[in-house]
Amino acid sequence: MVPLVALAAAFSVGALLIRSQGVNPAYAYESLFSYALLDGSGLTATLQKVVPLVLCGLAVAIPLRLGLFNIGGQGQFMVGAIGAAAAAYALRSAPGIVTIIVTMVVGVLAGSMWASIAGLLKAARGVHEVISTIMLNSVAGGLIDWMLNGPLADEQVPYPASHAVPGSAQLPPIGVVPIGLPVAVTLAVATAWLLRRTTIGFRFETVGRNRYAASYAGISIRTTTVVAMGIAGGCAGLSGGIELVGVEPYRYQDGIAASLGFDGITIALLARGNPIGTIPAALLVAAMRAGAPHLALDTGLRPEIVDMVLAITLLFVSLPLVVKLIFRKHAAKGSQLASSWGA
Amino acid sequence: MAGIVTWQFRHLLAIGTPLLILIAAYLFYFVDQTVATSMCANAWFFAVPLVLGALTGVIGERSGVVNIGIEGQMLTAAFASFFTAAATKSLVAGVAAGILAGVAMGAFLAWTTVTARMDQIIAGVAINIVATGITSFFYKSGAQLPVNMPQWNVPVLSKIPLIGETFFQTGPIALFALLIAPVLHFAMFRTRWGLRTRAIGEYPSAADTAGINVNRMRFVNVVLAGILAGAAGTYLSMEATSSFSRGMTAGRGFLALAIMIFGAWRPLRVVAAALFFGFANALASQLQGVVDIPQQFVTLLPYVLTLAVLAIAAGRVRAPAAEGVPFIKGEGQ
Amino acid sequence: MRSKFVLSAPVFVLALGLAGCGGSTGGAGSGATPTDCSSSETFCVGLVTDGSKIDDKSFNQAAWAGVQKAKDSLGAYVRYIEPAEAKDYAASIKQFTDQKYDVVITVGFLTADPTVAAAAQNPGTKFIGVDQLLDTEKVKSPNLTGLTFPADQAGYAVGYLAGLLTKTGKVGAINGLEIPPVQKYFKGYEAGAKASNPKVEVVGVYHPAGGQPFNDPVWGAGEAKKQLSQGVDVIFGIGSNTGNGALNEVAKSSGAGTTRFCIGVDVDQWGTLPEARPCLVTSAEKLISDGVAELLGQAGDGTLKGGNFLGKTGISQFHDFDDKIPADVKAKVEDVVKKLADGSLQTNVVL
Amino acid sequence: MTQAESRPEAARGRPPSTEERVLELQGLSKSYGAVHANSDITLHIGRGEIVALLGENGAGKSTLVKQIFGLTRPDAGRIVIKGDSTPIKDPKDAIRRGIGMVHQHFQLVPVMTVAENLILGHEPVRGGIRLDLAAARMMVRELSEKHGLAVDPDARIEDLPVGAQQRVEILKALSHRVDLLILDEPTAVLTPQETDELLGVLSELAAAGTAIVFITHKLREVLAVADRVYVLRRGRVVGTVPTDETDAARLATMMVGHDVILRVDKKPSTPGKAVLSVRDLVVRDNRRLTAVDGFSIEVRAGEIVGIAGVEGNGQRELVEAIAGMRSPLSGTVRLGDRDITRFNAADTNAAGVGHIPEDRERHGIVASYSIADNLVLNCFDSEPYSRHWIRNISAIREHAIALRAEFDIRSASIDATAGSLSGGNKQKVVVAREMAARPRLLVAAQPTRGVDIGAIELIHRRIVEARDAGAAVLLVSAELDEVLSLADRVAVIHAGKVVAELPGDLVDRAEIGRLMAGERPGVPPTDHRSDGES
Repeated sequence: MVPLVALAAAFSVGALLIRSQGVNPAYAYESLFSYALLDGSGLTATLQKVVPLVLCGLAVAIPLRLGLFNIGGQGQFMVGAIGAAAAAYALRSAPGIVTIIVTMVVGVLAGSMWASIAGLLKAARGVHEVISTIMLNSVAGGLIDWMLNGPLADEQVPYPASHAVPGSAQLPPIGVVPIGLPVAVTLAVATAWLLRRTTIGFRFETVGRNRYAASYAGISIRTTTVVAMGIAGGCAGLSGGIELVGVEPYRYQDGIAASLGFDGITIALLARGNPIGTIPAALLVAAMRAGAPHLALDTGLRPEIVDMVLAITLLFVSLPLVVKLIFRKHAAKGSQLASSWGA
Repeated sequence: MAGIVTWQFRHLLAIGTPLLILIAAYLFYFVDQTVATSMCANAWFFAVPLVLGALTGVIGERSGVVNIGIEGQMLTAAFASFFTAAATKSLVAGVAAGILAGVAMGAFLAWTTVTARMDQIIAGVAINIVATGITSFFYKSGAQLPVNMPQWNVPVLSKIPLIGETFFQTGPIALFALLIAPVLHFAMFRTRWGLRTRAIGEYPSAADTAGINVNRMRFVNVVLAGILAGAAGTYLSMEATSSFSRGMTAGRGFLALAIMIFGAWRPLRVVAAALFFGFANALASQLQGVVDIPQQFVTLLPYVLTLAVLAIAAGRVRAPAAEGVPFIKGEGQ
Repeated sequence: MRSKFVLSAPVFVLALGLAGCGGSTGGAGSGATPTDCSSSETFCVGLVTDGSKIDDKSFNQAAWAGVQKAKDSLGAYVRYIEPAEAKDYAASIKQFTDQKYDVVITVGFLTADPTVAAAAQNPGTKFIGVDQLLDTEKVKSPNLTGLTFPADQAGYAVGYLAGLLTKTGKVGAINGLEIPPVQKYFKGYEAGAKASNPKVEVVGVYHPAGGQPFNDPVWGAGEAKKQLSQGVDVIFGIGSNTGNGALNEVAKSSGAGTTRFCIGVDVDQWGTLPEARPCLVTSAEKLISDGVAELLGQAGDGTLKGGNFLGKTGISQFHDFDDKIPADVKAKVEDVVKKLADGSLQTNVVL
Repeated sequence: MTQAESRPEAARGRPPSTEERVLELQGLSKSYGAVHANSDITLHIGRGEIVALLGENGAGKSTLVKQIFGLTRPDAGRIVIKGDSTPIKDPKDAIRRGIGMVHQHFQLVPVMTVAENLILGHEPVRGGIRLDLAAARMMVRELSEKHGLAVDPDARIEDLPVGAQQRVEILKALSHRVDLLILDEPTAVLTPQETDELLGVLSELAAAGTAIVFITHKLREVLAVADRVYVLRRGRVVGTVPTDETDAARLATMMVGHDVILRVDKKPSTPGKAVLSVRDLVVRDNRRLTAVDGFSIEVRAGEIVGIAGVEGNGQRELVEAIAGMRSPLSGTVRLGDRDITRFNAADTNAAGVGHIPEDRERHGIVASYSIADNLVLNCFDSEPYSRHWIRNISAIREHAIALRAEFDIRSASIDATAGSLSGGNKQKVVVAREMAARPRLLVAAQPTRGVDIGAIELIHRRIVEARDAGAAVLLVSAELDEVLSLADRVAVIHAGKVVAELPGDLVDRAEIGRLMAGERPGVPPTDHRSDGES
């Protein structure tokens, strides 16, 4: 319920902004969503964005169960994608199916490894995961930049980019459905299942809810931390791999990660940390991002209006006080989503 | 005994390290005057927003509030200062607006984290996203500063070889950064305000039992730190350049975080760290085409070093103990 | 649950109310009711940017200016889209083709691949790829024209001017990312400067990337400052906002316009970057708007041919510097420009 | 300073000048949720008087003094300070009105120096800005000399041993004009020598007219230094007595109470083979002081061994070491034939040890989990509750349904969160979980603390049933009655050692009181608590 109220509030503020630009908000929202959800190519664009958003949302949501804040989804996605690009190039003469499988596996492992660095630093040295993931995002950016200009560069392209995935391994959308969509949806459901129905999930939850009881129950907080970060990074890395083989231009180039890391946070919070909830949350964000250029074309509004509305949504969804004003009873629950920094 | 030895060693380091660097710089200066001067000036030019940004972080974290929204604070300030100056045709109004924007974002962070006890990380992320949204949504091209920010040559000091051109032939905000760092260092370690600030960031309940209003002080400090973030943003759009472009902070807010840690949350060390990375950058571009090291390695140096510092010296270089934890009266210990 | 829902109802009502209280028209200079581009009377032109914005003071802005230039003579209906990320290029193009636009212009080498693909799928639509060199061996769509510019020639011309202007014998360039379009300018500049002044030293620096190589004016300014203090007195800023930062820095420095000069890129930056005017002697121009307007004109009268089309480059007017630059210098530069244009002078730039 | 000067005895016999009341509490009450931390507390203290607040953990002592120092506000009642009943706004107000407090958890900033800590909140400055650290050092030296508490003003707190930190904490309280000094368990962390030193200082302060409230659960200290004692149990004052008219044994009995004597029907035990054998166990506490010091005990199948003792004598560390939550320094713990000394919590549990933890809210339950999930917290990873990492929800639910009935857990359903239950039902969840697997050894620490009578009876019955079924039970409780009514054998712990083992049915309460107080027949009272390093 809180996310819905937050959304309504954010869209109201958005409506004010739209009006201030002299456009009818109802028309603008209709234009935005009708293109993003009802138009064929708009829907494909939306669904293509849903895939990484769901996975990067999971990359935030999973560690959140333990009270860990992974803001390294961006870097993990990038590392996953570049790993996949390297694998695809190495296997350029292998059969497509082999390339696809190996590429995905490498993407998962690369992302997982990158996140595990933060997990290990936290477990072994107590380095806060927010700081380490911020740093690792920048390190990933620099390293990849070097690879795109050096070892992995495609010399045929007049800008820094990796070699394109061989045609046999490219997986364009089937109809309007991008190939990653079933993967992402399955993974969101699987994550929900993992958290609810497996002992691993039980360990995560227990550590997140009462770390003293967890150690009393013999659960190693350190191991759990590394595993959770590893799984989160694997999700982000997989989405990097999918992006590479499933979305044009089928190669790693600048800006492939866009603002996925931060969008993942918005989505995880909008979903209240619930893996299944990341699907509608991602759909919303994706639709807004996919519809933005059309909105601009149609109404002359700046497409950044969408960023504004999303930012306000994040604000409202994470601000217990604002919610409290609307909904007095429920405020307490909202405030304890992520654990604090120190402990 | 051990205490005395450590004391002397620490002071030796504190005086000796800058002295060594200074000697090295002047040796370089005598080898090639122009290159040395230009590189040092370039390093400081690069370091100014980082110093101001990192000091914003230092004040916040020393008080117990983590600020990962520095990037957004700077961006908003860069935007507000530039467009205010352009609209009012007044530099002073522009600078004031930039600082005000930094303060407003600081107040927002303070309100959400101290008053509303929202998670500090989420608040920081929100600031960054909102700043990106606002500044690109309201951006209009074609605005222009009425005049450029003045360049000041500080009498006497600017005549000193090397140092003069590096630090004393700059604009007002760079001078402000140069001035504020030692002032803040003094304030942090030698004044009542500093003692209390460190206390509320390390062990708020101790401060509370000593009669200090922890939350009010945190609030005020985070708001005041906004002045520095505001100055950093204003520097970017009005002093370093005379233009605003979307996302022009280019990650400097996050780099400032790294520098804050690398500078061990101490203002003067923050300046040293910022200068170090500034110099590394200057060196990298100077050597471009001469020595073949990938430029990217230089850019990611600060982040790698910060991670290394955190991992290796975790015991010695550490964050204020209570940062990130909202203070609730009566629950503390 | 019921009570929660009831409580939240006012918020939704508020949202709807705000949404509904507007007028019925779209507003702000925009036809909310789309013109029907499928009819043959309306000539519709759509432009897709390369992820930068339409007001980037550079490429996209110039291409859009070309569209505007052609708009009146053609009586065209013109729109643009600014896709946010690379994977939106195809969808953005498709928006125009779905609405049966007559011409789709895509800007920048980043959009090359989706343009080629779209051209193959929509034979009825004309495509113009700005700054896209087509591999004519592979791409044979007759409805696709790649508009490129000999940037090395423009670089050569301004380099030639720089070589004549410098008093210190050192000229510099602040470059964006180290990629062919930038390198062409820079190498041309280098060659031109050496041609007019064999003793000249040319220094250039590329952005070390890490995020925003073309949108880091602060870095550009810092490097310009460094070059100036190392004795460089003419600076060529190649690379969008990064280069703009450099020009800006020169304009602020003492001696701007008398002993220190700067040179803009891509478009006549006298117009797009007024803050650089104190030092801006000229700009190395890709005549993008001219090229776009010319191709659009051809599309309008049905003479547009597929394949590569080499646009023109040149150097902009000297504006306020017209009387400050010695006549003989101007004459020499004009001569070089002429020779480059007719092919009697080669830049000999190889990447 | 010499020991002779600070003999606690030197202070005894001062005439208490009670005519001037420094502090008076009238009907003070304070609740946290459903927990009544303080109910209707009335007490007073005069100038120069030392009053001890004696009580077990959780008796409400700390809550009481927090209200006096303005850290929390009372729900009802008045605090009158020197005749002024204006409510105390905050610590600043309390300090202004002449109250000083030495906190149980030191209120010192670890990274700052002694001098910096001492001036925090009332810093001397020079020229209006600059901290006058020289003056601060001077102040430290003066205070330190005046009160005979030696500290180095430039030492960083975190580099100091605990005893020195305590001295700083006291000096900090004394750095203002103090009419009333409150000390919250000041000796918990001190060595015997440091304790004597502290008691000496307190006597001197009192002699100079300062009123002192002294919280502790150590009887010897109370008798040595206090003029009067208030004994607190479950948030209420259960008695006040001048120290002249009482002794350690009587105080011990007052503390652990005798209000409800619960008769537990049980047959005589028929002990079998030894299940738990602890040999020469040495365990350190969180402050790295030796808490368990050469402890040995044997518990046989079908027998309940009760550990009686005043809290803070190593019981907690002993239990944690046996349960695998704390690593012992030396000694062995054997379960039957297996050495489980180095087992972690999960392995210990798997080996057949059930553990009812002392701190229910912290260790015992996950408040936001359902009852069903809480009931498998110790065995979620084993069959039938999970298989190949997949949790078997139906097995977990069946388990919960059965235990809920068996242990009479009163809740809407097994899906209700544990946090929504009353204290007694929460405890039943913990007990049910730990006993469900029919452990060979059950370690029960304070199994009925803060629990209603009905739950107490049920838990006691279950423990006896487990014994009758052949389990070995180690019972640790601060409630002497509980120990006496349940245990077949009682071991009295003092200073981390067993001082006596007695058969459960032949115990004289007065005798136990003396043993708990550290006395042995014919041996004068001394504190044997050693600190390992000093």
